[in-house]
Parts: sequence; C-alpha cells; structure tokens
Amino acid sequence: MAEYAKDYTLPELMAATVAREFKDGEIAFIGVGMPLIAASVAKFTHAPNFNIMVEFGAFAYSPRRLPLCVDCAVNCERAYWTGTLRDVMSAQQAGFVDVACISGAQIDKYGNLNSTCIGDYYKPKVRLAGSGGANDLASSAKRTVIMMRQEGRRFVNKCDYITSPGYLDGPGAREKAGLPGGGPAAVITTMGVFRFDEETKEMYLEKIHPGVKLEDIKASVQWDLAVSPNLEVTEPPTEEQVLVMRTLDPVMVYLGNGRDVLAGDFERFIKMFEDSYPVMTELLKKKGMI
Amino acid sequence: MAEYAKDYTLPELMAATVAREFKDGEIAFIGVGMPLIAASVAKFTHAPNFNIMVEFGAFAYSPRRLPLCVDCAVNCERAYWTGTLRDVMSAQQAGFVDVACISGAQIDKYGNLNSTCIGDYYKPKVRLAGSGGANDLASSAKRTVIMMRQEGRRFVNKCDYITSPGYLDGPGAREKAGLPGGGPAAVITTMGVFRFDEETKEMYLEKIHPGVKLEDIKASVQWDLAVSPNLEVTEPPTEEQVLVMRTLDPVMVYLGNGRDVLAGDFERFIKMFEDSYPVMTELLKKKGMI
Amino acid sequence: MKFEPVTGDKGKAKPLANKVMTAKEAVSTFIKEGCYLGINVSAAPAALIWEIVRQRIGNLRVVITSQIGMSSVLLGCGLVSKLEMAYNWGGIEGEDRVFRRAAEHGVPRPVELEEYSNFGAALRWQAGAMGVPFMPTKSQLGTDIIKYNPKIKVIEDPYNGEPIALVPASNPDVAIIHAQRADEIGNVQCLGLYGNSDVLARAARHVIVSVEEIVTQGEIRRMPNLTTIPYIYVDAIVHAPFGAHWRESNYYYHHDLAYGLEVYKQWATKEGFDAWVEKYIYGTKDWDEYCKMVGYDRLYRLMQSEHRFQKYGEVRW
Amino acid sequence: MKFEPVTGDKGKAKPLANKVMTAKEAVSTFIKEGCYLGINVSAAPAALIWEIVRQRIGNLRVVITSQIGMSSVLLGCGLVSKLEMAYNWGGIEGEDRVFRRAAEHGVPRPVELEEYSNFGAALRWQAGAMGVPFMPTKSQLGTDIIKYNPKIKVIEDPYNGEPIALVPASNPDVAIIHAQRADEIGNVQCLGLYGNSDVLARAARHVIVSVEEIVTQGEIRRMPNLTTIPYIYVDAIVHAPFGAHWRESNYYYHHDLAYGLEVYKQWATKEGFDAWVEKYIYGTKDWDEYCKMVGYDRLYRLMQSEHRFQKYGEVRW
Repeated sequence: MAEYAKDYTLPELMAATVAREFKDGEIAFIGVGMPLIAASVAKFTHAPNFNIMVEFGAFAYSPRRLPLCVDCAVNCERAYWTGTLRDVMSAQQAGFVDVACISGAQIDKYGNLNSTCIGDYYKPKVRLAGSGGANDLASSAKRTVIMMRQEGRRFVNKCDYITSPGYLDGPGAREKAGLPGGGPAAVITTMGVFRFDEETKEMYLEKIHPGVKLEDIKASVQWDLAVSPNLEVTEPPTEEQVLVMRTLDPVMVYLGNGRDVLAGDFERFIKMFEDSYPVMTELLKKKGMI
Repeated sequence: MAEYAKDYTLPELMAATVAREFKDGEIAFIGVGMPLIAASVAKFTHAPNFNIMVEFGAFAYSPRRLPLCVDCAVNCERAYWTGTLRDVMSAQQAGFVDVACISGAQIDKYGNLNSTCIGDYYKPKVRLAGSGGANDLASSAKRTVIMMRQEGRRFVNKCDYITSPGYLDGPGAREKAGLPGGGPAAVITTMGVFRFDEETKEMYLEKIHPGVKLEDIKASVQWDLAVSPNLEVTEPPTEEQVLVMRTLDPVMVYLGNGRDVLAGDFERFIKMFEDSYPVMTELLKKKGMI
Repeated sequence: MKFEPVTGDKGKAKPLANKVMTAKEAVSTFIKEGCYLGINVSAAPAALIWEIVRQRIGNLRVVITSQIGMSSVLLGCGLVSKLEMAYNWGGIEGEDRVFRRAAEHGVPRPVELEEYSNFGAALRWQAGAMGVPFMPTKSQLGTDIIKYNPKIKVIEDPYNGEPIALVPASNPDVAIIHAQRADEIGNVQCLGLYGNSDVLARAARHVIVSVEEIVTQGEIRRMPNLTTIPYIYVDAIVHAPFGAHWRESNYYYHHDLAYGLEVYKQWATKEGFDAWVEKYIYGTKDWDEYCKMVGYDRLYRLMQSEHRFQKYGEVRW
Repeated sequence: MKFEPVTGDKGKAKPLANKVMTAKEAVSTFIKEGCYLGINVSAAPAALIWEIVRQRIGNLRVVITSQIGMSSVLLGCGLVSKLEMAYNWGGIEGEDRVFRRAAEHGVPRPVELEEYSNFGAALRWQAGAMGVPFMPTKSQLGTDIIKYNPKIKVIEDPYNGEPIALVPASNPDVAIIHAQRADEIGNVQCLGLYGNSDVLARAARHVIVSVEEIVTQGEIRRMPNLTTIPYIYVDAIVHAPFGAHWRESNYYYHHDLAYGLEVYKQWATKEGFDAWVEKYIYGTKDWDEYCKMVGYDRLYRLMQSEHRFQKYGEVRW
C-alpha cells in the first residue's frame, strides 16, 4: 500500500476515511462539502471508475476545480449527462445509486438523522436547513455514509425530528415503512468510525481516531454505546490522498477555514479557480483520465 | 371571402371542413392522415398561428414535405421543441391542447369511438389497431373533431368496444368518470357534418355534403338521428384551400390513391419528397412564414 | 477498449466499459426464450428485431406503446406469446394483416393482448424508470380499455375525491432501442423526437441500443443535455447504420414509404409474409446483408434526401 | 414584433407573440400581492427577485425545492407568509440566519412552513405539469416529514400492498426562472443541469423567464432537443445578463463565492440584512444598476474564468 501522510489534519483524516467507503465502479450520490472531497480522493486513487450523480441534474462530471453547490456550473464540466433533478432522483429511487453521503445535526442509535430543527418543530430552539435531498438519499441509496461533527448533544436518544431515515426503530422497520434503500453503513465523525450491528441495527464504535479517548466518545453519546471487541485506530490518510485533497481544495474551503479566507476577497477566489485549471489538468493527465 | 374551388374531391371537401374547425392561435394535437392536411390548410389560410403537437414528441414544426407518421423525422423539421411522448401528452392532460382529431371504426350517438375490435373482444370478428393515442386525445383535449368514413355499420347503437370516450352515456358522464377534456365538438364524415346537442349530448346532423341524400345518411345510422332544423349544405373548399392540399400532398397520399401509386415505386416516392422542397419553400415564403 | 461481458454484480448500474458488439452478440447475450422484451418506436430497432428472428428466440412477452410493422415481424414469426400495447397497426401503411391473423385466428400462434392508451403505456415505463409501482393518469377513464384490463386500477384521488386511473410499472427484462448516436461506453444521444426511449432504457434490466453512428466520449460531453440515456443503463451498443429502415432515423434518413407499402402488400397473406421473412431476414446473415439486399444506393438516397430538408445543428431554409 | 400583453383567452397556451419586456413590466404584470409564487434554483432568478422586493409585493406563498439565499431575500424583507420547501439554507455559504430569524422568532414576520424532501417537492411540480393531482414516491416514508405535513399521504400501493407516499400537485400562480437563452416568443433553452425549471414552467399559470441571451427563433430551431420550455408556457422573457449573480449560470459564469460569503456575513444580523437590501436592491433601480454596483469588471471576470473551463458545444481539455 501507499505511504501514510506524515502530517494531516482531522478533516483530512475524515475525508480519507470516507473515501475508503467508496468502491471502484460504484455510482455515488454526493452533495458538496467534505463528501465531495472524499469522492474525488476515491476517484483519483483507488476507484478511477467511481462516478458521481449530482442532485440538480448531472452525472459523471469530471471538473478541474472545486464544485461549490449541487446546482453548480462546475457540475456540468465534462459531464456525460446533464438534465433534471427528477431524473437523478428517479435513478436513485430505482436502485442505481450504490452509496450516498448525508449528514445531520442529531443522530440516534438507529442512524436516524435530524437536519430540520432542534426543539419543538413549531417553536424551534434552532431552525435548521430542512431535508433538501438528504431524506431522498437516506430513503433510496443502497447504503449511506454519514459524516458528522461529534459534539455534546448530537448523538441523542431520540432525534427532535427525524428528517432522514436510518433504521427507524430497529430491525425490519425500513422494510415495513416501504423504504427501498439499505440504510446507513457507517458514521464517520470527528472522533471515530461507527457501524451498525447486522442483527439489532444499533450503532457501535468500530474505530477511534488517533489521539481520541474512548471515554470522550462515550461521554458524547446519550445512549449506552456498544464498542467493537476489535476496536481499532482509524487508518491515517496516505500521502497520495492528502495530495489530491490539497490539489482540489488548496484554500481549504471544505477542509479548513477557506470560507473565512475567501469571504469578500474576489481576487483570491478567482485566482483559486483559475489556478486550479493547470494543476487539475495535470492531475487528470497523470491519472490517464484525459 | 375567397373564391370556392370549381372542382374538388370528397376528401378535399372533408379536409376543408375539418380545417374550418381550427382557429388561429390554437394548439392542436394531430395524427397523420387527412387531419394533418386539414391542419396545414388552416395554418396556410385562416390560422397562421395554429400550431401542432405531435404524439411522439414534437411541437410547432413547420415542414416542407408531407409527414408520414407521428414519429416521423419530418416532424422535427424546424420544430421549436422535440422530446418525448410523455411531455406532449402531459401538456394535453394539463389542458394545453385546444383541439384534437381522432377517428374510429364505430361511433355511437354520444360520440364514443371504437378502434379496437368488431365483435367480441376475446374473439374479434375484425381486430383493429387499438387505442394508440386516440383515447388520450379524447380524454384530455378541450374538444375533439372526429373524421370518419360513413358506411353501413359504423354509426351504431352501441360500440362493440369503447376505445375513445365521447360523452359516454350522456350528460354529466365525462365529469363523473373524471375526464378533464371537453369531448367531441364535431363529426365530419363522407356524408355530412354532425354536432352534439348541448343538453342531451346526442349527435345530430348539422350539414349535409353537396349531392348527398338525407335518407342515405339516415339509413347509415342505427339510431333515430336528429337533424338540425337549419340543415345546411356543407360549404365547399376554397380555391386556396385546395391549392394548399395539392401542394402538400401532390400524389394524394392522404387525399386519394397515392399509396397505391407509391407502393414499390421508390423513384416516384423520393421525387415526391424532393420536389416538395422548392414548392413548399415558395409557399412558406409567400405566406411570410420564413 | 475491448468488449468484455457486462455483469450487474456491483449494483444495477452498468459499468463504464466498452460495450460495442455485434447485433448477433448482443441479442444472444441478453435476449432469452420467454423474456419480457420492451421495444421503442422512435426510432424503430429493425436491425435488432431481424436478429431476434434469425436467432428464433420465442415465447416473448413483448411490451410496446405504439408500433408500426416491427412488432408484427415478431408476431408473424410466431415468437410472441403476449403483447402489451396501445397500438399495433400499419399507420400510413394501412391495415396490419399479420396482427389481424394473430389476434383473430391465432395464426401462426395465439397471442394474449393487454391494452392501454399510448400515454398509459408510456407511463408504465416511466413508473418503472422511477422505481415506483404505478403512475396516475386521467386517460382511459370511462372506457372499455379499463373494463378489459384489470391491471389498470381506478382509485379515488385522496386529494380531490375524483377518479384517477393507475397504470402498473413495466420493467422489461431487455429493452431494444435504435438511436442516432452513442459513444463506445454507452452514452446515447437521441436527436429530435424520441418517444419513450429514455424511460424504456431506465426501466429495463438490460438495454441494447443500435445506433447510426458511434462517436467519441468527447463528442458526447460537448453537449451533455443531448444525452438521452447515460451509460449506466446500457449493456450493449450495436453499430447499425440505417438500422431503423424502413422507418426513419431523424436527421439521418426518412421513412421509406415506397418500401413500407410494398411490405404491407406482401404481408397481406401468411404466405406472402413468410416469403418476405425468408428472403429479407433468414436470407441475410446480418443487417449489412439486409442493407445490401435493399440496396445501399437506395439507403444513401434516403439520407441525401433527408439532408436536403434538415441536418442537426442547422436550420435549412 | 412589439410587446403586447399576453392573455390566456384562447386556452392555457400562451400565444406566439413577442414577450420580451423589462423585469419591472413582467413583475408588475404577473406577480400580485398574496399570489402563489414558484422559484427555481438552477439557475436562481436573482434579477426577478430583486424586482419583487423593489415593488414590495407581499403576503406571497412561496414554493421552492431547495433554495440558497434568494428565497431568504424575500423572507428577510417580510414578503412571505408561507414557504413550501425542502431546504432553505446557505449551502457553502453556511447558516441562513435570515431563515432562522423568520422561523424561530417570526422576524420580520411569522412564516408558515410546509416541508417535503427535495424529490417530493420536485414531484409536486411534475404532478402539476402533468395535470394529475399527485405523484407517488418512496421518499419521506417513515419520517417526521410526513408526521408534520398532512398533505403527504401514505397509501397502500394497490399492486403490491406496500406503503407509498403521495405528494400533492403544486400549480403556482406565477413561476420565476432564470435560464441561459430564449427567443423573443418565449422558447427557452437551459444548458447544462437545470433542476426543475421544465416542470415548474409547465405547472405554473404564468411564467417569467429571465435569460442571459435572447437569440433568434432560427437558433432555437437548430437544436430543438435543447428547448426546455416551449413558448406556450411562457408569458414574459426578460433580458437579464448575469441575472443569477451571486449564483451561477452554467457555461456563462460561475458562483461568486467571495460575494456570497460576504453577503451571508452581513445577513447574520437583521440590521446587516436591512442595510444590504437597502444598498443593493432599493438602492438600485434595476438589474443593470445592481450589476454596476457589483461591477461589470467583476462579472466579466467571472464569465472569462468560466469560459476557461467550459463553453457549450466544446470540450476543453
């Protein structure tokens, strides 16, 4: 295997860990943000035939710059197909999407996610974005990979609102509800990697990120968290993985404080985009993709 | 008004009569055959902004030759839009089609049409084409215009099979069945023009073609046919109408025995098509359409 | 890239691989005795149908919307046990005696019919493409289409309490489609109108597309909006120029009416049909031989004539 | 052709007439206090939304799928009484404090929410476009989206007996859409991905489309497959170059992230939002003035940069 990176950040570790969830030849449904970086890492390293569907109607694009949103012009770049949201969503509902990445502000032990509100729905303490496509991905993708920040109140006994279905209330519940997709396969957080027990559908800790303490993870989870008997430390990113991340996202828009850097700085932003043309062209050439 | 043609055929009379059912600015859903000729007559004479949707996915085409089928390459010629059958049918179901032309082998007094079978459905005496789009047009177009040959057994008390809905079993029946379209507005046959009573929804004879006897019409209708108190003779085609017909269909494919002429005669067929280019271009120019 | 057999191992999506093969390979690999076969009408996949006849693959359950002639070739050869359809007739070519013989007399074999309106039939593929069990429509209500087809269910719309018809999803085992162009990995671009090719391909388990031209992936990517069927749905690309003859392929050549009318005359009797099939299908070993029998001079003339009227990307005045 | 007011007298279809008008004319003619307004996201019709704000048309019932920023301009100005949505947030620009203030505190006014998944919301326009009362989907099942939205109905699919969710048709009074190009009679061509512009236009009673370029009818007819919205659905064409800024218009210019991030910073407080609107919307009399305030040099640079990566009809390596 390739060499591990000597120096990497926590977001880079997370992105690399998500990237390892993606297999060559798979079709993924990816929003923007860190999952997109992970998808690109997969494509440029171990999974060259890994292809991405984008929510607002694009497939298998191969851009030479960072996509900024799911309806972004970048998603058309060198795409095999562009069109409507319904066509992409229909493909997913019909079972053509192998893996999708979603997130949320709360998660429960069955992997149900809340991205709608904290507190009462009609009098929210914090109002969040709403489902967007997250519910659709969680309903129909063959499996989902969940990325989350892991902080105090996020791993809850009961979500204030279930936006995106995990295993609902346990074994058999997805089938009973009529959901075609397979449900969550992994939860990758700032602290570790979680999976779901095949029988009970309950989340358990599989891997712990380097330097994170088990007691801190347990303290951040409201229920009595099961831990794998073979608990391992998360594999670090490889040199190559980190190189791809830094090539695609040099200002760390998704992997660091890039948004603070770019806010109001048009010259810096446009330079980031324009610089990416030769750099990404070279990467694509090196990988035999053009 | 324009001058009437001194010499014209029965199909030309029928096509002109159908053409007069079309109003400027309307959207029509037209199959091939004589209704297409009628639509072109309307467009080149009194209704320049009359536009045609074609079943397999084209809109507002403006060809310089005779379309041969509803999925014909000709229908793409100078079209504003080409795409799918569902898009055209959806537009119709949503109420965007003002008028549609359909036909059948049997019709009853409520304008219900049979184009599926003569005799028992499971043991048909004669098996026919089936609905195709006829049922869809009859269900959803704001009004339909029916063209038929009028012979012995075609105007029946009860259709052997109702393929395309007229007024079903009378007033209120379409609404009760959930049909959005308005139902048949006129039936134009080889013998005359029929309309439907606003109250009873029963068909009555409004006009009789020149030279046809009322008793012959009555004899060809199984029920006791009502006749308009103001029974008129059908207006003959104008010189201009006939000119358009003969320009578009010089070999009388739809208006005469052209199919017998062309069967197996490739040179004659290709010449018909190729000759139509300069002739139709001239007509379009004359009408200010190009 | 070389042809490698395509498997569905990694999911429903077909791989990004070279899928170019001959009609013979494609038909023998994907179309099996007794399978559920979807056929699109715009454009009509004549080259693929002729090949099914050559390979004598029978007991097919065929699903179409409206077909002119091509489905009747299968009916007349006795290869169809059931036909799900909106329309099976000759259009401008007139009465379809092959269909009449099958439906009225069970000749050469009985065929079960299941009927819809054209929109109803198309929505079945749309439901299949979307992964839902049905689609709603206002077509077919109040008529004998529903009376004789219990698969169309009329329910009370829960929003307004009005009747609405549901048609069940159709997911063919194999779809055969003719289109204008594709790249070698199976991204298909239909030009002009294309009926229901998009949803048929998405609904079917396996998809064979014959095309007028094979183009580069770069050409596909120039205008991704034109991609009607992305590669993930496609198992096989068959290069078959004039592959819809005697029907048309938009912008490539038009309907050969002189030929179609003559064919229908011959098909008026069973003997005539059998003789026609013997000569034009069994008598040719592949589509290229069929084209030679029709005559490339004739086919080329059809193309030249079409280009006089229209070429894609141009407006000709 | 000259602008003539468009009426629906002859049916639902809009006439074949010159429909080019200013944003001011289009908005004042078709968008009324209290109307049901549909907004597409790809591309975002910023020029039209700014104009609604300038004309202070309020009590709007707004229907979106997922919106970033643009719908929040209306919310923050207190013009929205109800929002039917799947998502209203900042995407890469982050937390939408304008939406939070409205939803959490009713500031500047309370807003009722009706929520769907993205696909669910899109299918509502598809149902509206098709003239059916609902569409079926497997999304949303088993979740609180259905619990808190009684308009989503779960029925037992009559074919397999499994649960399926129905979403009700949405037919907005007016749709506002930004697209790449159109001719003067209203044939609109969207290039690249376009979300749900096609069905939103077909579902709405009136349709206003702002475009980057007005082209000839001949240019539209060159490639009729690219026509996303035929003229029969369109009431008004507004020429608004850079009309989606700070969002992108595929192949014309990309997302101005530096600007969007800065906007979201300012919107973090009500005072910041009000000041931003005062300067950029009330402080400009039309879109051209807004563009001058942003700077055409900046906008032109966004376009040049986009063209470095892609132009429609080319593949750039």
